[in-house]
Amino acid sequence: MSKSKETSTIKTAVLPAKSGTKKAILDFLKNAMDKKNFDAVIIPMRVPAGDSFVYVLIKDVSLLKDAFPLSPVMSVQGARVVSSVTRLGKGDMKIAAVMRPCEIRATIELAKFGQVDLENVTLISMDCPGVMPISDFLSDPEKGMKLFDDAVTSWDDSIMRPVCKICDKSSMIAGDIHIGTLGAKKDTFFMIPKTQKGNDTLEKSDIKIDADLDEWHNKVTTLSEEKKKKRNSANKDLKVKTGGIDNLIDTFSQCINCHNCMKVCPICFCRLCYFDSENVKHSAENYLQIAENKGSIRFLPDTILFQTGRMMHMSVSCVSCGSCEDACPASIPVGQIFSMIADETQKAFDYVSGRDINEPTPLVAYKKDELHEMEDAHD
Amino acid sequence: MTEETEDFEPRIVGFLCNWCSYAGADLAGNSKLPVSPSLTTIRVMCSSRVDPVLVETAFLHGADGVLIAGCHPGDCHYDEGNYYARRRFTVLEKVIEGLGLESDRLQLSWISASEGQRFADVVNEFDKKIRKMGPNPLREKKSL
Amino acid sequence: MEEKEIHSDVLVIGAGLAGIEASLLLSSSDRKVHLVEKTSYTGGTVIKFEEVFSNMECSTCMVSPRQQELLQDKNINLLTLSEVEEVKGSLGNFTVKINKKARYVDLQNCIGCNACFEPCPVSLKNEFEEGLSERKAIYTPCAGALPNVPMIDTEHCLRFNGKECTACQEACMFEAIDFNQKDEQLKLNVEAIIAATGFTLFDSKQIPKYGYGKIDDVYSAFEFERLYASNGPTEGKLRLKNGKTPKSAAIIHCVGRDQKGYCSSVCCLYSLKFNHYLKSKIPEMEIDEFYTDLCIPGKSHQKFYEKMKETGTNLIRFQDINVDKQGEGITVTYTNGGKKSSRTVDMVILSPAIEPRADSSKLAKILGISHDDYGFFKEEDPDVSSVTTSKPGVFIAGCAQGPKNIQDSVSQASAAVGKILSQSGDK
Amino acid sequence: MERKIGVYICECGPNISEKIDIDKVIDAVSLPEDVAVVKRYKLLCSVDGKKFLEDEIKKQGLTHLVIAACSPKQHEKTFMEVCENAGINPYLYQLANIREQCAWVTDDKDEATKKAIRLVKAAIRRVRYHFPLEKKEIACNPDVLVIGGGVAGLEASLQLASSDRRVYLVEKTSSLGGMVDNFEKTFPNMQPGSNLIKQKILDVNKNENIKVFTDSIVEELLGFFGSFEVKVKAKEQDAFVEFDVGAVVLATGSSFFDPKQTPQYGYGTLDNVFTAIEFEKMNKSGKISLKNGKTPKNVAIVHCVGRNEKGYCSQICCMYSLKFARYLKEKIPDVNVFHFYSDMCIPGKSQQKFYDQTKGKHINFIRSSNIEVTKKGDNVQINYSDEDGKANNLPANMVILSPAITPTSDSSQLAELAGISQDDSGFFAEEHEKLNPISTSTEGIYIVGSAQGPKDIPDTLIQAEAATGKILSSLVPGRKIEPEVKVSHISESFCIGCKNCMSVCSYGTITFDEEKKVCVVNEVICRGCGNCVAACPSGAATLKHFTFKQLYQEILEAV
Amino acid sequence: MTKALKINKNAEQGIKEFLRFLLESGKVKGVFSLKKINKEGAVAYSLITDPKDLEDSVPFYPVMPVTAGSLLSRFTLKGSPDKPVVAVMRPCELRGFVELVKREQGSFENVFTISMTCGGVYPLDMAVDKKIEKNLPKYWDAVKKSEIPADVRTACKGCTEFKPYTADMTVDLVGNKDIDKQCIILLNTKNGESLADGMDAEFLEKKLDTKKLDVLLDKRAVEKKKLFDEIDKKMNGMDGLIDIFGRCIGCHGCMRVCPICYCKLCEFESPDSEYKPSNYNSELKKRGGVRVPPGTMYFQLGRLTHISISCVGCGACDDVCPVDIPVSTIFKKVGESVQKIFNYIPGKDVKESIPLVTFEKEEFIEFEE
Repeated sequence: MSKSKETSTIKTAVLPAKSGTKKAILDFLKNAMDKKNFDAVIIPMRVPAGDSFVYVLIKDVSLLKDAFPLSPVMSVQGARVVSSVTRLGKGDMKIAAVMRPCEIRATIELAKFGQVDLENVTLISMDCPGVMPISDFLSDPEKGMKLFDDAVTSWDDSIMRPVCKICDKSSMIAGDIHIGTLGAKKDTFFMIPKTQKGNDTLEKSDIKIDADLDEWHNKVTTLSEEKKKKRNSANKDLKVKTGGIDNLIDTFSQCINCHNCMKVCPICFCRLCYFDSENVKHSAENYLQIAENKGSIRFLPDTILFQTGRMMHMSVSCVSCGSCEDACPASIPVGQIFSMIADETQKAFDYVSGRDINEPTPLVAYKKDELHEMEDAHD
Repeated sequence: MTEETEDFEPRIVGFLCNWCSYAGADLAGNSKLPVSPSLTTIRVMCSSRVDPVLVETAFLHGADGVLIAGCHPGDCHYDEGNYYARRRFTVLEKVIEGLGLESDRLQLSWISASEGQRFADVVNEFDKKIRKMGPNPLREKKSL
Repeated sequence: MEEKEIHSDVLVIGAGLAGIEASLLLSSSDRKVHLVEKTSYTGGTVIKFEEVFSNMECSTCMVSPRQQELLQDKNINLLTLSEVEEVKGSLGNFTVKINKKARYVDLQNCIGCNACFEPCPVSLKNEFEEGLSERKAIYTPCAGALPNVPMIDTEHCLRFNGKECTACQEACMFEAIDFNQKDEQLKLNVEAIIAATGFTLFDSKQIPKYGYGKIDDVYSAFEFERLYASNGPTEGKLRLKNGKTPKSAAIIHCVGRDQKGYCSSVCCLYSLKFNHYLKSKIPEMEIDEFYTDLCIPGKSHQKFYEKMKETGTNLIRFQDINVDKQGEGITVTYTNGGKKSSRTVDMVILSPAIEPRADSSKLAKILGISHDDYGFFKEEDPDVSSVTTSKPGVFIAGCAQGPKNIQDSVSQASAAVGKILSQSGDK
Repeated sequence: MERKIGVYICECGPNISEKIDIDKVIDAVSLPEDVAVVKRYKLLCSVDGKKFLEDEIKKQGLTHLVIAACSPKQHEKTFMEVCENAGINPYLYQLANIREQCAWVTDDKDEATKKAIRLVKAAIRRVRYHFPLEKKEIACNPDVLVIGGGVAGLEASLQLASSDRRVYLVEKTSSLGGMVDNFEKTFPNMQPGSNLIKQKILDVNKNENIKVFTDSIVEELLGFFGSFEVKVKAKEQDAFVEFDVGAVVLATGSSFFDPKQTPQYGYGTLDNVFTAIEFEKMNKSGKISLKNGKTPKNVAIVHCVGRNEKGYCSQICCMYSLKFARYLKEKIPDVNVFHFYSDMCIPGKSQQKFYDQTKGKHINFIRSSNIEVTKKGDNVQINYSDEDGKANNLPANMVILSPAITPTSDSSQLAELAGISQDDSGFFAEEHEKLNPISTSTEGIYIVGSAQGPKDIPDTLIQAEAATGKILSSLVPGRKIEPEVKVSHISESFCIGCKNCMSVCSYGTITFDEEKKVCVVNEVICRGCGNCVAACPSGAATLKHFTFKQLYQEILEAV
Repeated sequence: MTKALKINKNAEQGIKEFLRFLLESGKVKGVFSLKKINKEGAVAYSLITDPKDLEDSVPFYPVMPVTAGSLLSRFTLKGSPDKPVVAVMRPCELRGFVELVKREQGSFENVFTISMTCGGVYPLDMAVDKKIEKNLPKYWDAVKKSEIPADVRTACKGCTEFKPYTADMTVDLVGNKDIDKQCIILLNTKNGESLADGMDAEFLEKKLDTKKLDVLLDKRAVEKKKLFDEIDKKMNGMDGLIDIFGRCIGCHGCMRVCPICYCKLCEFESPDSEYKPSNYNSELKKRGGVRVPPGTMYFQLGRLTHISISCVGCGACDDVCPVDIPVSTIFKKVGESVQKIFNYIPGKDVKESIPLVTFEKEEFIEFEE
């Protein structure tokens, strides 16, 4: 695991959290903003109605107190937030984005696609216990809040999104700074700088980076090893359940082509999806001919084409955040399926989405001498 | 299944790059080498034009096999197109395989303009393999 | 000096890669080009090769688009089976006599279906395939030849030897076969001439010690190229005369170098290419490369050499060498630094020197240009330009001027065109 | 206007008609109402056939044409011309290859007929989705920018100027002439190098078609074949000279490997160890002498310095090393010369003779490896292993190192400036090693001389002349450039600016509009491979004449 | 009195028999209808050409995966069929399609329609684990009695437009006691008659029993009022709206399934509506904080202004909203208030032009079309 090698060499800061990590993080941000290290912060906040959480770009420090670094739901994937703020220009504000690892990784993927400008952004991730499916939470926000708080303290993922239950990258450091709570002594937490930018940020806030990382690191490694096991077996089961032509068709039989999954996907940055474009709209004659070949076709057709096509377009960058599954009105396990496929396609290029900003995405690069097993009859 | 495959006439879609593979196919013709009629060729300028969605479309519409053929690595008329084609095919292959669909029905081959014989061999072997596999079950599926 | 009529057409001799390059360039600058080719097909020597060093590109893929372009180019008047017989005049207005042999097959009507081959009763060795396969008296050199129109070999065609045979004519549905075609004498007026007549290989028979022509499975470079070619006589299957697959081979460089007195500059590289050929078809093959001085000039060739070394080929330097039959195998005896040793192999491939075509001195005379001691066309002065000759308006390009690789041949062709186009700028 | 498709099936004599039941095909494809006419003809590519088609198109008032015959490689152009003559857009036609890829490869007639039906139907479907494409014509600027005032640049400039092209010759040093100017003589004819250069420089200076900039560099080079915008900046000045050209010749020459990187040769640490260029200069100065002013008796010439480091054979080192022996012999008749070489690389017809003439008394050739130069008293000593690997040594007064040819230090900037690529060794990369050795991936930018790779003077001149050949034949004053019409197009409204297309394009066809944050295809340089289309995850990119819909129609029939 | 067709089978069997007749007689080339697409009983719209495949069709199945209006638009947008096709669809779906045709997003050329007096549909989330299947008896019982079946879509509960306007044929369901025994198909148009012509069944003169319809109408009106009042309470001013839409995750699913939102690229997803840094700066100046991605309210309110005039109240938006925002009630309420002003009933008549054309025609015409 290359990640462990890197991180084990990294030093970390240890910060006090007498009145809870949340408070401590907010204090850090406030302090940093007062010091003008940041002009603004991207961070989740509870909506006025109190029944959900959304990302807010905060410039007025006083608003920070209502912020919610570790929200129980992911109503919008953070990468789309950073993209919205920086896509059309890095702007003149220094911004800190406090998000979950999968959101940070998606952000980095988007940066590779020119959809995010990271120059003025400091990415701060944190150990992630997962998020709740939004519908579960909405059914009773108060209860949901409580369940989530317990889950965070007991690090229990049973109430989280299915993909969160099998996420082996929930503490992956992809951004500039990572907030570590695992393995931290009582009333403390780690602030782990990953990049030069991260280092500077902490130093500018007079935070000493002297402690070493072993507790956190060991905790994280065991955890992610566990999850990886869970993940593999889960994917095996899923493939049995949804794999093969008939299962696959059944799985997507409830799909109504609303394309919510694509719409909320952090990687699907296209303005016009290929599968909403003119390319896939055909004449009545074409549709009738296809129907005549089979006796009848479901209409709209191309549901599977959309799903698999989307996989081909984005699975190499998929971060398995599960937003798609949250948004599916037909409760299809689309997040789990995409996440399973992503493992396959990324492995083929020894690529991990969001691992490293300098890794080109597999489909815009090549090696002359590779993938020969794909040539001619391969099985 | 077996007696089904007796009178099974496969449909194979072949995307051929204009400069090498299509020329190779023509050479097979000039040399009067038998090539399985199950193949219907679609000419593109470069294997890099073969958008996986095209292959996917053919596959889901019931093509029993899809062959993508281009210049050998290094020979691409456009310098490096076939390298990208190979990567795209890889993703396609992984997706299809990962979903438990029959990725064996898809093949990527490099065939040069002088390889009339190889073209015939590749197609005929692919045809044999497809006949063994039988018809693409997707052809019958009504709710794709 | 009285005003002379100035012509803008250009005569290009030889439809090999250099000739094609020159013709296409001239055409694109709206010059009318008369492209005279001795054989019945275009593409020259390169189309004999399956692949070319050092990127091992497929040469058909490389050349055929250009051949197609050539055939479809309205500015280019391709004269196959033609030879220049007389050149009069000077820069700006040469008068050229050309003898265009009858093909006896109409280029317009024939659609290249080859239906006429099969009925032809005559069977002959196919020279293009180095005699490794048969052809008929009506034939194209190989599948995919361009123009894809056969010719009749009057030397062997029964009809032209007093017998009554119309087999091919009956087989042709397009009235393309016309026994009454006559050789034509053409008279052209051109501004300038480019001679790109290419090269041939030193005949290894002249040096008995290589056993060429006496011992089976001793091949010349050209023979081996065709043996390997996927559009060649064996569809690229490497087999010994006895049908077995070779387990070992010796590739001998510099065949005829001492006799010719120069280094042909490409032999080392095409020998390395042969090594690559063998390894790609029969990976476990044991290969000895016998060389004297390894000459692999240029920025991109060493890598090719390094790659070849990785395949575990034995590179053996020799001063003297000898090839003998020995039971099943072939023994290569050689001396290196005075020491004598020998290896036994299944097949031997000779890499002979590049030499001018037999008729090059004759053509030089016709063109009124000189040739050097080796018979190559002589450039005026390499430090001025190696495509200009002692005679203004007559230019030389490609291996007719001296041994060189494809890249330099093509460059010379473009250079000759540059000279012609800029000269007319002067006028 | 209502669509009227005409379908014409070529019998090609027996070639198609005997293998395919054409009447069956006609019946099978006649159904759709927009198929106005389906006919067979004995040979469509014949003169009569073409005439027949033209008349049909006019008579039937066809809007689209489908031909079922041989391979497009054979006759695509033929029938496009027919369309043009008959007054319909040549891209409203489709050719179904039922000969090479059907009749000739299918034994069973039924099978062949079925397949032919598929192919023709597919063509009909496809042609419905064709749309007219119009040839574009771009006015081009015939002037040329030549960068580098060495022998290659001079030759190119002169030849271009002599056909009335305006040439801008930019040289970064203060004088024209380049490397060759240092050589007293050149191999193999031992002509004075200055002869070669001086005349050219004179001609250039007095040629009013050539504008020379010395001490200047090209600051900016934008645009494409036919119209490049150039900014030239004189050193130590901020003022720019701006002008437009149609093509660019890069003749920026090469440099030498620095022997300091290979300490074993003692260069820079030991006296009387010289590099080739130092020796050339010393020789040109008229006197070959040691540091102490004495005349050398024993001179060692070490070949292949830096060859292993660079990873290629520089092609000319053996020859100029032999030339040094000549220099020495001429100036110091009784000198002993020792060549330390690994392989004698003297390619070409005239080199061997030069070698043979150079051989002879007092000129020794030592095939060797592991060479090391050490101090020995006032002199130096060459330690080496001989052919059999035995260690050996030889004392000498003077050592001349023959280093490899390398790209110039500024070649990377130049490559970036011109938007062309470099090969692994750092030389400018040609578009195609064989077919286009002097063209680059950017059309209209040519690379000549040793900037493209190590070579001798004749080959350098040839490339310079070749460049003029390319330029004069493609950039004709008053004539327009006709770019490819089957090119990519990116819809501005749908593009999201992910630059996937830019990353995969080999020709720098696509640029990024920072304002709108979208990718833009320069249709003038696009070659129509379609790579960008497959790379585009949205429907924004399309390849004209190979659109998804057109191919989709073929797929529908093929499956 | 309109002509009608009486088939002595239960309504569903009857209509299927009629459809089979249409296919077999070649009067139509294809049938658009809901159909069971797998053994789990998942139901989706299908384009049926083979009579055999009518077996699994369930024309009156009380679910609306996608509105048939959008489907017919997609079906005919790139060229109408060259032979007739018949579509079975609910009144609101038909009205949706009419609105689309008005906007050049489809055509009735060779498209014939069969609709019905509609008892409503169940929300999509009931389509899992056979929930609907189990409810069917209750559903049909309610329909017979002109009652509102329990658990149907909110939109359906308050729908007062359950009688089709422009259908070629209408099947008499609501308040029809005999739907288990017979299937009454009213032939409203010449097309309807000519299609029915030749069918081996009883032809008679008949019209819908308005009394029975009014019974349901009243109940629905009451429901509607309740819904509107509730939402009114919530929607007091901007804050109320923010409370309602605060949870919106911006998936725009409501827009995608809306039969009226046909735009190839929604204005609110277009480049113009993207925030530039300057936009953020000014927002931040004003409020000190800004929700990202921005424009949630802008989208909802904007869409309201765009489509309210044509909202047919089908409730598809409710079905897809992952965060259960009562989208359709709000749109229907605002819609009706706007529609009243112009006394315009969307989809009532294809010849009636749209009062305010808020729509551009497709702005992005790619060259290959």
